[in-house]
Amino acid sequence: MRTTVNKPRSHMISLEHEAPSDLRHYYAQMLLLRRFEERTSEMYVKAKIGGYCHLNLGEEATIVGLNAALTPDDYVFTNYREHGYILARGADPKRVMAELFGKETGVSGGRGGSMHLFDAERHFMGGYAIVGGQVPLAVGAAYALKYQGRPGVVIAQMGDATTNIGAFYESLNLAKLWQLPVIFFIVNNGYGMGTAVERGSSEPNLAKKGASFRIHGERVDGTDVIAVRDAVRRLRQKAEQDHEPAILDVVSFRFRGHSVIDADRYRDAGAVRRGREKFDPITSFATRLLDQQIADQAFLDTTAQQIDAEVQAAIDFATTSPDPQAADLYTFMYATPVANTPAADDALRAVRINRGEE
Amino acid sequence: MRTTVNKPRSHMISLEHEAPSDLRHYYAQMLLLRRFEERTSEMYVKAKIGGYCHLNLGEEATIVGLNAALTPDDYVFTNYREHGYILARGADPKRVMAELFGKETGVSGGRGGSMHLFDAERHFMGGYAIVGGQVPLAVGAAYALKYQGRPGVVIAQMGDATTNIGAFYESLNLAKLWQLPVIFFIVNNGYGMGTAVERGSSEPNLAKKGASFRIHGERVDGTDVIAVRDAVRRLRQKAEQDHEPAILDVVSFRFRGHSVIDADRYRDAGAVRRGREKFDPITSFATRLLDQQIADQAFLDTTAQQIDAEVQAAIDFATTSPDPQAADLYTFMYATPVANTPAADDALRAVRINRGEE
Amino acid sequence: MSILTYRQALNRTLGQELARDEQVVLMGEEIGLFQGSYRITEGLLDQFGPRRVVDTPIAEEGFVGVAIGAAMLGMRPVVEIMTINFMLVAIDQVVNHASKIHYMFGGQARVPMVIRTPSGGTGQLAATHSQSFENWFAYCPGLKVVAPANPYDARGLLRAAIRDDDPVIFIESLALYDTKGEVPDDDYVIPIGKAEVKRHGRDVTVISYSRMTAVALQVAQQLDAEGISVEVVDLRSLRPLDRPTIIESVKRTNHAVVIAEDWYSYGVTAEIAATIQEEAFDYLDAPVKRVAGLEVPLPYAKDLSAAAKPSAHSLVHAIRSILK
Amino acid sequence: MSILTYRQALNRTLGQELARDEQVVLMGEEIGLFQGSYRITEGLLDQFGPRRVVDTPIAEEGFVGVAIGAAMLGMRPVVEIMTINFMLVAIDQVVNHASKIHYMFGGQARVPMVIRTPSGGTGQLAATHSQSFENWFAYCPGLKVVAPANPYDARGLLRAAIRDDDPVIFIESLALYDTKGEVPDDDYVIPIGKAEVKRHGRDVTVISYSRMTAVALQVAQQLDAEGISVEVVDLRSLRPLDRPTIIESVKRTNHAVVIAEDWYSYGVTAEIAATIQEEAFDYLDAPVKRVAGLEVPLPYAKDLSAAAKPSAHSLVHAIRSILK
Ligand SMILES: Cc1ncc(C[n+]2csc(CCOP(=O)(O)OP(=O)(O)O)c2C)c(N)n1
Ligand SMILES: Cc1ncc(C[n+]2csc(CCOP(=O)(O)OP(=O)(O)O)c2C)c(N)n1
Ligand SMILES: [Mg+2]
Ligand SMILES: [Mg+2]
Repeated sequence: MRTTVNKPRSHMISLEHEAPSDLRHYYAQMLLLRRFEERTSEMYVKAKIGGYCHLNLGEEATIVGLNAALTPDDYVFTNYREHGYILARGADPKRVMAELFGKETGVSGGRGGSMHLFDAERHFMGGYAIVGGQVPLAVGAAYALKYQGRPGVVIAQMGDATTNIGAFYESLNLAKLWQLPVIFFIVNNGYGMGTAVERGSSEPNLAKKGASFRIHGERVDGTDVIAVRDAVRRLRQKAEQDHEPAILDVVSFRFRGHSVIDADRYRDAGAVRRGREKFDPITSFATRLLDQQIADQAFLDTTAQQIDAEVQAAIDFATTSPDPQAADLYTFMYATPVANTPAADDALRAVRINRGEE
Repeated sequence: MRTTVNKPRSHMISLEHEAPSDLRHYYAQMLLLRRFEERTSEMYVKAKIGGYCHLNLGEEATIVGLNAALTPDDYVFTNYREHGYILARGADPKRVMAELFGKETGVSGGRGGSMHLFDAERHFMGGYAIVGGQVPLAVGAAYALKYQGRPGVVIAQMGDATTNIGAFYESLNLAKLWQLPVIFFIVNNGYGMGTAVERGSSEPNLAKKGASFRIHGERVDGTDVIAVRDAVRRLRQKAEQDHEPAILDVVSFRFRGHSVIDADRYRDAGAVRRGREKFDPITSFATRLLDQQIADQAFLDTTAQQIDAEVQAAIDFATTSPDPQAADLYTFMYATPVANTPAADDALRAVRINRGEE
Repeated sequence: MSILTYRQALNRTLGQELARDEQVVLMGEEIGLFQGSYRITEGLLDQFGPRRVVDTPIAEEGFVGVAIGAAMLGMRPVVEIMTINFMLVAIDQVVNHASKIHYMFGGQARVPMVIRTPSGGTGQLAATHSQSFENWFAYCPGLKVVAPANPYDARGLLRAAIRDDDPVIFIESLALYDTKGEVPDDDYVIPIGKAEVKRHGRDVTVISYSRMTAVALQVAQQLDAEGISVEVVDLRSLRPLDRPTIIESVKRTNHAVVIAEDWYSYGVTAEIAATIQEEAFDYLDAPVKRVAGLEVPLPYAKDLSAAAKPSAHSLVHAIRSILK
Repeated sequence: MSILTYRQALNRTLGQELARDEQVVLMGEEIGLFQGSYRITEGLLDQFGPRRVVDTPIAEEGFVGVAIGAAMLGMRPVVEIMTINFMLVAIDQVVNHASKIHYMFGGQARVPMVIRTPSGGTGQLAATHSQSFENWFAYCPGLKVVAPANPYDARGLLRAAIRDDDPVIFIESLALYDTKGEVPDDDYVIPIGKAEVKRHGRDVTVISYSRMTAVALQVAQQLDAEGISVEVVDLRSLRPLDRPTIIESVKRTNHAVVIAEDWYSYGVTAEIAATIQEEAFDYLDAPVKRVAGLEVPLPYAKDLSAAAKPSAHSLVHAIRSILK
């Protein structure tokens, strides 16, 4: 049974031209994502979090590298595996955790949950849970940027298995036909649930999926934060300046099952264990930082402590935050109020009946 | 305004290795299609035919060439522009015309009309009117052939503009992933309604649309019956023997508007007039037959007379055929009868009410 | 005040809205160079250019999604889907995305877009081109669904829809495009969510929308001569549904017939009939009668096809049956 | 006779049908190697191999179309759509193709296929993963739609569906998968198109299907203690709809409540209520009361989400409200 996809190892580029503070920041961000997800998994087991919950474990360099190449003008649309993206974009971990807890203080007011995070201010345009559904939306955002003559590009994040659905291909065609500033950012963790890439795609080299549309594609090592950042930077510039869309196939290793409740039985346990070591984007980056004397063990330790505290604070905040109220059931139904829509009173009454309080 | 697509002219292959009777048969078939469509257009104007009606004028060599390469084992699925396909496959013109007239004697019992012809016996598996909808069905038929270990291939016919819809791409992936005996037969008449190929497809070379799926594609001159036949034969063999799907981009010139009611204002009238002369697959073939002494003028004349008579007989048959009866409104609702479905009595009653007879 | 066809009312309103707001764009298949399959967008490409009037490839799922994404960034796309039958390839974007984005993200995003599309059957278009699916959209919270019956309402509701910050499904009808009516020249808007009593009567309330309202009005006039006084409530909006207007009318007439072109079971008439018996039970002198399409994939054959559709005849029959 | 869960009943029946008929194949995402997202197909890949149990890419429109095309050539595919929410990307193939092929082509082709899919909401799955769309499919002539409420019916209806020559939409429910019941070992079939009176009662008829039938039966038992005698009609088939069984029951009890998990307006309850008032008007002592989902994209937050769904509480409330 195969457990990894053909995985490019990027040359271990020397870090000497990098600003050390950037590198340390990447490290801290990656660690935040890692710890956030580990604690999220714990909270799920404690039933503080419900629904489906997909973690970014193993994809930290992919996410932080992407984010490092973006500007505040850019917009990001993702799938349901998006905790890390909104955090990297700068959303407050407190409000992200509160969303996972379904609280009014959550980034989506407790309405969305793990799969539907949103942060308008930071141009994080949502996690979407219908496979492929976010891709046309992202192309539409790129359409608006171009139409409105604004700077920036749009990231259409998706998983490897998402490249088999019709909406993806229609989106590629429209993006190229209309020359839109969008990057199709494929997080290739080798699997769609239990289906390995080559069992779902007749062309398993996903960078080539633009070939029917004259769209340029590249593959990059998704466990190397610098490689990802640089690849996105290059494609981003072409997208913004020449309105040239592109595909980036970002290869990484999925540390766990598809979602927190997936026991991952279809992968060989030993291979998964080895993969988690071999392809850990954080430990390898830590080694590089230490080797190249950009950080010392004290920095790593302090960072870990700070992040642990930050994530704990997020959990505390989420725990003590209030639930959305029954009277607000219809609050976000319509942006423009019109006649004959139910109101707070109706909500209170209906919810009381359903709860047996009336 | 562009009015043609980049059109390959095939080498005028010598006909000396061809059986003359085959060639004369191709000619007769093409002429049948031509005259059938011309008279269909007339009948539409006389309101004998309703709904949407799309003609194959200009596509005769494409259709006859395809059919010449097929065996009775093969299955054909098409779009709504399919009169010629079912005729080439051997359906009785009488029953085809009767269908256009909406008569009980029609190939689909008057239920389908111009866009929904069907002939189970001849493996003509239907005209479909939702753009792209027939393509997954055709792949499914290929799936069944392979599963059941039967000989034959499946033709998934579609128009050029159909190659922009998601179902097409999903079908390409499945066909290649599962190695199915299907040929994606793209009738490239340069336009989807008023939209020229390059205004709809970021890759206007449709033979390359398989590039994202590792599917081989070819382009052929759709006005040359021999070239089309030979191309299909080659691809058909690979499809049947190696279960290797392929794309064939068959380029021709659309003689008229999209459907009989389309005034074709978006194309330059002069260019269309010239195109009809330059790309007429029948006159050019007649010239070749005469030049290479495979047929003489007498043959051409007799054929024309016979075909005119045959088409007239079809019109007469359609005219005098009975309409479907109200009592049969629910007849084809379900193949397996179950409780609580309406019956003939209900139909009679309901129809009488709607007609004001009760 | 001008006399306009339904088509002209739509066409001019689109033009005015394009002129009024730079963020309004039209998108759809064949709406530009081809001038629109049913000529609703005729002339607009010439007038506003390809930046504002956008011909799309045949990729409904894709370009409806593009419109939603663009709306999230402040544009106001007005999409044409050639007929409602083709909405099925785009329905995931409409129902799983557009209808949920505002609510699911806690009010942070808006989707100000309109999808215009003709529903229903006419002229032997057969099984795949004659369907009505407005009940499906009306079922979905987060969408607004309107279905004007005449040129006046078409203009007023289209304006309201374009200026609304939510996704609005705007239901048209091929058979109405050539119908004429008086249309004011001023910038009026018809509120979404409000039905209208289009004709007052005493004996029975007929509830309908879109083309069937025209049929109902014709029947009302016809029956007037026979001494049957018919009130016609035109729903105009299917979501939100104006239950109070329906109920108030039925409480006065004590009889109700609902007519719609869609299929009988699980169609729009079911919701209206269920609502009436629920809220005006004690006022009803007879069951609410439903008139709707016979439940078959619409056959092509002319007579059979026409006979499978509800008609003025069947409406008259229904009214008589509950009044006797 | 064995005691099986709903999941086991489905799983074994699929296995038996695979063994019985070589033309039966299973298709869907993650049904093989992964053993099924909800383990309905667990073990079947090992038992029957990848030729009979086919893992598909995420391409619902494509593989549903493949199943239809294969069915036209005599295969009998049983497709799993992971949840009904994802039917929206495949609905064009189901409604514009599968449902029409037999009729539109004058009876020349058959589409013997089943699409199994769970509908409804449970466990905070939020707006895009908690919907019910069986009303949409039930609306479409040419489809058959069944929705078993217990393991016995699940087995009998699944057999009937697989052996039927028409496209059958087979509605399941996540919340039912672990429920248990007696299931005979013999090869019984439950006829499509027939409802069943699951409990006899005198005072009120509750009409429901799928998971809500379990709720109705629970409520019936509870109210029995209070001296309210509840009859429960389980629809089992939504299309064809067994109107006679519903009407007959209501004529006896003179009171009806309809409960379904889907949204209130334009949902299944509308059709049932409309039907009852139409056909049993003179027998009704009170309006038919509907209990259904509150009309919002289902929020994620635990309490709010639960409170937006119909419950045993709301059914009791409705029954009391029409009996007093
Ligand atoms: C249209 C649709 N079909 C199926 C699903 C169920 N589903 C959710 S995630 C998933 C796998 C996606 O894999 P991939 O795109 O590789 O992303 P990953 O989870 O690996 O990040 C599937 C099948 C869905 N949500 N939407
Ligand atoms: C899903 C869908 N969208 C739109 C249409 C309307 N429509 C019918 S034919 C057509 C053009 C198709 O062009 P092409 O594929 O090139 O075939 P041709 O008509 O040229 O043979 C369009 C847009 C449709 N039937 N189905
Ligand atoms: Mg993946
Ligand atoms: Mg074409």
